Amino acid sequence: MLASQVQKISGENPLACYQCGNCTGSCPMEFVMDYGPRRLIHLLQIGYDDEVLKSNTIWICASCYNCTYRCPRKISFTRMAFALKNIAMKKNIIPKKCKAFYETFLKHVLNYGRLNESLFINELVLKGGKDFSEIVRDINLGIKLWRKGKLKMKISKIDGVKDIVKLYNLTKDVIK
Amino acid sequence: MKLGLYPGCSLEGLENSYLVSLVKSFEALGINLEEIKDWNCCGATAIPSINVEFSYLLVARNLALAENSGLNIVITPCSECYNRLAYVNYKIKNDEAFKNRINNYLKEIGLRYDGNVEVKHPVDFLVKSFGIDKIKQKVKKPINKRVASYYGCLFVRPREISIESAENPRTMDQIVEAIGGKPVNYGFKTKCCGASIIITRSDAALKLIRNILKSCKDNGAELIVTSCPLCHSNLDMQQEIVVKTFNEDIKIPVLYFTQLLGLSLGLNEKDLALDKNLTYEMIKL
Amino acid sequence: MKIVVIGGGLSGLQASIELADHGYDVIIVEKEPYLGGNALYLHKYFPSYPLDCSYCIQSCRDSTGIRKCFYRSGIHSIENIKIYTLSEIKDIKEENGRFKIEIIKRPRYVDENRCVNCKRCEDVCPVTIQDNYSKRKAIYINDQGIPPVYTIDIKSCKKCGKCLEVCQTNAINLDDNEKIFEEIVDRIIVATGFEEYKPYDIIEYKYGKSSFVITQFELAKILSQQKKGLIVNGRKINRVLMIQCVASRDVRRFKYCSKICCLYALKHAIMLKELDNEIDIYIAFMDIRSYGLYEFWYSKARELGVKFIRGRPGSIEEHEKHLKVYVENTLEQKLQEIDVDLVVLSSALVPNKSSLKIFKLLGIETDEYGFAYEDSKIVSISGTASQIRDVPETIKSSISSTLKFLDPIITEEIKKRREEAVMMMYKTFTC
Amino acid sequence: MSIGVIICRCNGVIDLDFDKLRDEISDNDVKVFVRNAICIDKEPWSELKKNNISKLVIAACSPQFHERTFRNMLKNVTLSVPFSIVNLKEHVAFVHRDKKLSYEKSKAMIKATIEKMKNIKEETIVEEIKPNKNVLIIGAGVSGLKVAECLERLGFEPIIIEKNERIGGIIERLPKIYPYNVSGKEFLNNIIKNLRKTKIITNAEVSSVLGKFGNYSVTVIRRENNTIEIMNFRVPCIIIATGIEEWKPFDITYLKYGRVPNVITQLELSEKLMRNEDIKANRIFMQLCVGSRDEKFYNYCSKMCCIYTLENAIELRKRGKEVFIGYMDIRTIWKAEELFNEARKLGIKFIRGKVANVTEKNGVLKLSVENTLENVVEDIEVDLLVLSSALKAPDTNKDLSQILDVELDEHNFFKKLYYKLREIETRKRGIYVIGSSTGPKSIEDCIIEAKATAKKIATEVFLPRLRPRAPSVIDEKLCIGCQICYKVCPHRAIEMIITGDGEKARVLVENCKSCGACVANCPTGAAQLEGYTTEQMLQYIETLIKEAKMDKKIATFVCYECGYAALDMIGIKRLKYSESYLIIPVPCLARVGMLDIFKALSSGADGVLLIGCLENGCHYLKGNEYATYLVGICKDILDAIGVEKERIDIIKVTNADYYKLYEKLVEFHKKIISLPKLEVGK
Repeated sequence: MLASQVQKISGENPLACYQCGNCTGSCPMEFVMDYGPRRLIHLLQIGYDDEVLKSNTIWICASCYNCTYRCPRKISFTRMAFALKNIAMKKNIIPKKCKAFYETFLKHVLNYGRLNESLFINELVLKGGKDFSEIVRDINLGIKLWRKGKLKMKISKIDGVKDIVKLYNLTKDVIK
Repeated sequence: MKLGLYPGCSLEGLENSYLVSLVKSFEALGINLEEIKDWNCCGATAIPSINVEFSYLLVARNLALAENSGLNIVITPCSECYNRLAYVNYKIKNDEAFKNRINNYLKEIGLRYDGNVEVKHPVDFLVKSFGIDKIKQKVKKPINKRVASYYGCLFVRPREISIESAENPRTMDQIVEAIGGKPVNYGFKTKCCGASIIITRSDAALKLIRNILKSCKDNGAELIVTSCPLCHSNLDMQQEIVVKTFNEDIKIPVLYFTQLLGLSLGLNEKDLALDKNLTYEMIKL
Repeated sequence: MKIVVIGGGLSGLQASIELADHGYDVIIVEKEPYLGGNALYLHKYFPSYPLDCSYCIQSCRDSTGIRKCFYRSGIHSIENIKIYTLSEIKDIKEENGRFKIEIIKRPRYVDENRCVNCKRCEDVCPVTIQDNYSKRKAIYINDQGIPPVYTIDIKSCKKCGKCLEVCQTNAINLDDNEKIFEEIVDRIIVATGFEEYKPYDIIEYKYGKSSFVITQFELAKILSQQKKGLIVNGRKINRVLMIQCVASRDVRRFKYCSKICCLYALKHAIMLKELDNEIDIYIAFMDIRSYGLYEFWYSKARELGVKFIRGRPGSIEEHEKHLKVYVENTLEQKLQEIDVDLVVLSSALVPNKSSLKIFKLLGIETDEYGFAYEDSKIVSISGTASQIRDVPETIKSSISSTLKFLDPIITEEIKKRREEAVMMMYKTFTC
Repeated sequence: MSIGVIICRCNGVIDLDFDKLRDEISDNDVKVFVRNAICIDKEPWSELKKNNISKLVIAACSPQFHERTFRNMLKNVTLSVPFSIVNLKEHVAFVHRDKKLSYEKSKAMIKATIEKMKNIKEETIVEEIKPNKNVLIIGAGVSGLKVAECLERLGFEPIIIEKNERIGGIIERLPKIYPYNVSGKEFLNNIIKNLRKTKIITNAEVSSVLGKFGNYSVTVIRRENNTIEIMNFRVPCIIIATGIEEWKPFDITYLKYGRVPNVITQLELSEKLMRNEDIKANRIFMQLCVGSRDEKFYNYCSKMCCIYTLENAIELRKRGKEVFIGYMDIRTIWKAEELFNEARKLGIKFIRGKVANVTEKNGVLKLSVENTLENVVEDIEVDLLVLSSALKAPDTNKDLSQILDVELDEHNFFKKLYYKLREIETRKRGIYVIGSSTGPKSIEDCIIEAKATAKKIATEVFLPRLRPRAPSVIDEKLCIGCQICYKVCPHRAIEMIITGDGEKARVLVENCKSCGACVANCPTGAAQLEGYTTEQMLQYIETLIKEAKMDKKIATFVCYECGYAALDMIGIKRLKYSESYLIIPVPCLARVGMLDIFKALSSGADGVLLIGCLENGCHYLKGNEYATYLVGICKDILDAIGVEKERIDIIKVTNADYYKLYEKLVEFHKKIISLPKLEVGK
């Protein structure tokens, strides 16, 4: 059951939702989603697990917590979306761009303990995290940033990288 | 009372100007910050998406390090980091089972966190702990501008960590008022700017940015101040792209509130890294 | 003042206690062998959590505590309450402002004044009757029922006489006959109550056709027998679907909303979850009406993982090992097919069948469904005879129904009677 | 002075070696009679009368069935003696197999009861109060006015205290009330015109309440035009009818209530309609469940809003307006369903969803709301947004609850004595609570509650003997004024008074329900309850445990309510459990003290089990809660002195859950067997 898995990971119970629709009405990203948050929770409730995991909704959620703030049942869709992303990623159901983004992010955290933004963006482009049109569009911006001296290539790495990796390995199998 | 600082990756990287201006303006107010040693990335929205449990631990490690070095308050300028740190801190303080679970993991790397640290956003710190009146006394060059404060999502939501009303916050406007500016009231104060999806779904995110800029402009703002590096990078860095995409005149300078504060306190533009803003050229003070 | 209470359910009992407490003489007429009405079979009740047991009424003024189980309330031995069970009112005649009522009492075959409830007859009785939900002998007692005496189900009794042999108080008389009693009373309280509509006429739901389509009241009876897991008609139940608003909120049948079915559906869902967490429960609804402070039950059920489907099932197909329910999920705009083991219908609640006759005798007007409208000076309607109520409302309505019969002047005789009853209570030191 | 013991054979169900039993328990003072079917046979009772006994032990079946039967029997033979009942049927004969052990258990229980009866004193009569005919009603809403009307008819002279200037409460503001089809004002006027002897005091508040049932003394302060008037009343009963008020949804900021003039609450709209004001808006959106059914504000359903919202919507629709209603579930219960049908037919548009954003421009509101049935976020432009805001308890409830010393529930409504059957009473006798003071109620409910309360008051006040049962007594000489009893008393039946000898506790006899909480917790033994005094209990326990000659003994404290009933039920169902369970009945688990538990263990019991009512279901409100604490403490003590703490346990059940109790009995016995013999004195 996906719903119970979500509850286990996020602590939020999708079944407790009354389906009032306040979340969807409040969602800034609703216009690009396959399903609004309410609908997604409903699909979870009735056990349409595949639809849930395949929908783009969870990847579009901007984690703005607007739904969470307004929910009359004190349920957080945002946190449910995190849990769903965890599960989807484990099952490798993930849009290409997102995959590049998250993998690179994780790599940075595990390698350096921090995110080195300039390097991160470079790697992202190489990994296919950006469409060609986006790259073209962003070139101008890149040049500007370079001129301003905002892009620095020095890598910062923390001493505790070892510990971070250890923590990661401990929690790697929490999601099945 | 020992004040700590958790800068976060963004302030180390592209948005270094926030860090610079924060430290400088706080110094000018007589506040000294001590950076947490060997802090790590808070995980932002990315790591929770990959593994929720791991994301808690990333935060817990930072909190444990802060507690170890005797810090009582950790100032977290980045709203994203604030959101993660404050939320996990809240959970640890209020959920005994969660606390034990986290500490079981932390034991493996020789750490422990007992929940003695308070996580604060600088805006919150200035308004509620430091005091508006004290800021007023130190203002040398009042900023006589109509300023739209953009709060973004993550330091007013979710409810557990919210500093104030998520629908109509006032704290940053209070600072703006204190330094002589005129706060602008507009509807998009806490609407999402789409920072977490600017890379994966930039088309949608650009639309959100455009709405915010337009609302500010329509309500007669001359400046926007932000309190989050991600909001800033969206409103500032992406502004040109937004203007091009939607072909609308919604250009407006975007500053960190710390930069504006620093200016009013008499610091110079260079010290506050004002020139690093992409909308710097538009700023006429 | 002598008052007859027609109907010995929760409401009738409460009204009787109120009147007896006030010192009046009360006659209860109940058509079943035992007092208690619907509550006897409901096992557990709203609105308390953890669920409280249903065999509970306010205790009389001369006993301890604030409430008692039916059987231990001692109503059967209160001096100013007279109980006619297995009885029905045949006729009511008005005479000089008082009423002469004729009561027909069907035989119990056990003398109520001789049976000591020693249970030996039950032990020797060779006839076992297994109905859908429980097992009993031909000579039986309701464990919670009042009066606490045995009854013989004469239809199944083989008249072997074994019970006669063991009964040392000679309480059993297999040749017992119908008797007619006459009573003169001043006032009448009608507490005939409600019953569940048996939805045979809703053909698509297959009630009566399939043994795995039952009503909520039947589920309550089943639940009272279950110890671990749910087994119905020998089948282990893993998936249950409840259908709300069956025949109610339906202009063809009953236009009104039956008010409490949402509540007990939620109650049963929670009880099932507590009985066996593995059971999947679906509730198909139009609106969940957990009104007022009962909202707690809705959120509780949601949190326990009961699944709610907004939609009214169109049809049910019976297959060999399961039932297939077709329901439009209106929040999905999609037709869903759900395979379940058991379908529970939250059927409409309607006035008790026998109440119509009483209303006619007394000239009480009713609405189109048979719920009583207005009561007169000498007749009072109590509890669910006039509208569907939950338990607390029933209780309050019963108390309030006695108000108009109260006389501000208390006679010396009544005073003395009360005094004696209370004095006797002081002497008891069991508790 | 002799004690009679009458043992019933119950047609041979109770089958003991009666000769041996007679030998063992008879002595000079104790006379034993073994008879059959004493519940129907009058002969044994006249025999008792002849033998001139002064106290009586009845060893028969459950007193729960037949206590009153035996009382009637005694009354019939005019024998007025104190008596106690031992249950040999449901607690022995039906549940045990071993004859020898059953005999031991029966004997021990009878002997212990005899010991207890030896010490029983005749009750002392206290003076009686003559209650007057006033009743104080707090709140002049529909419930308050209605109850005054009912009480007047019964000869009372009620006094109504209203904190506002106007009377009528929330109903006064409604243009049409369901199902009466009249305006709220008209409805109230129909009640008010019947009031003749009732005194209504507006602008007044209760400032203090002292005393007990039958004689509460109340101080009322009246403020008007800067003058303060203080009044004192003596009343037998007080009725709380403070009602409910509408929440102003300022806190849900995105709905813009209070910031935009054309966002109003439903009752504000009702007031406008009541005043026949012209509603200029043409398109109106009504949102239900604003703040109610919301975990962040009021998590209950306000029950009434659906109905008055529909009334208003229908009215506006009839005036030709376009009306939308945003809802989660429409809750038109019972026949109010016809309102829903009518609204649908009139073309009111129902949108299943909640307004999420409101933007205003030139007086036009743009709402965005998800239509959950269509899966689209709709943008609707309207001229007026009406919020059916939650109904909440008035803030003044907090002060009032302190003044009256009655509890509030988690929503700040007044707590009922018992949520199922005693909804109009509170923990303090003579203080009633009606109408919406206990939660949102329909007008019909308020009327019914008002009537019911009038009935209850009439019965309680008219009839003699305001005292219930034998109350507990506090010995002033032993009392040290520690206030423990005052604090534990669940019914607030103890007051602290100042004497020449310092502060002392005194029992408010009329309010006492004889649960024994004060006795169990009194550190000096000043508080006593006849039949369950410290001495009587200890003696009972000691005799019971010592007389039972068996291997393992478990002292089983059973509350006389659900606990006893569930234990009886196991008997009726003939489930078998061990003979080791020796029954100690107590009125409520509140009576069980630490002393009693350790007395049982030191007398030779191997385990102690407490059986009480369900959580939230204690018949004396707090007994099982206290017992749970007590068990926890006793476990800790046992742990500290090196005794297995599993020897003590508590279970909370109801009659319907008898099987759970049965399983517990089997399991607990198994556990006790597995433990070594408890060395007394260790």
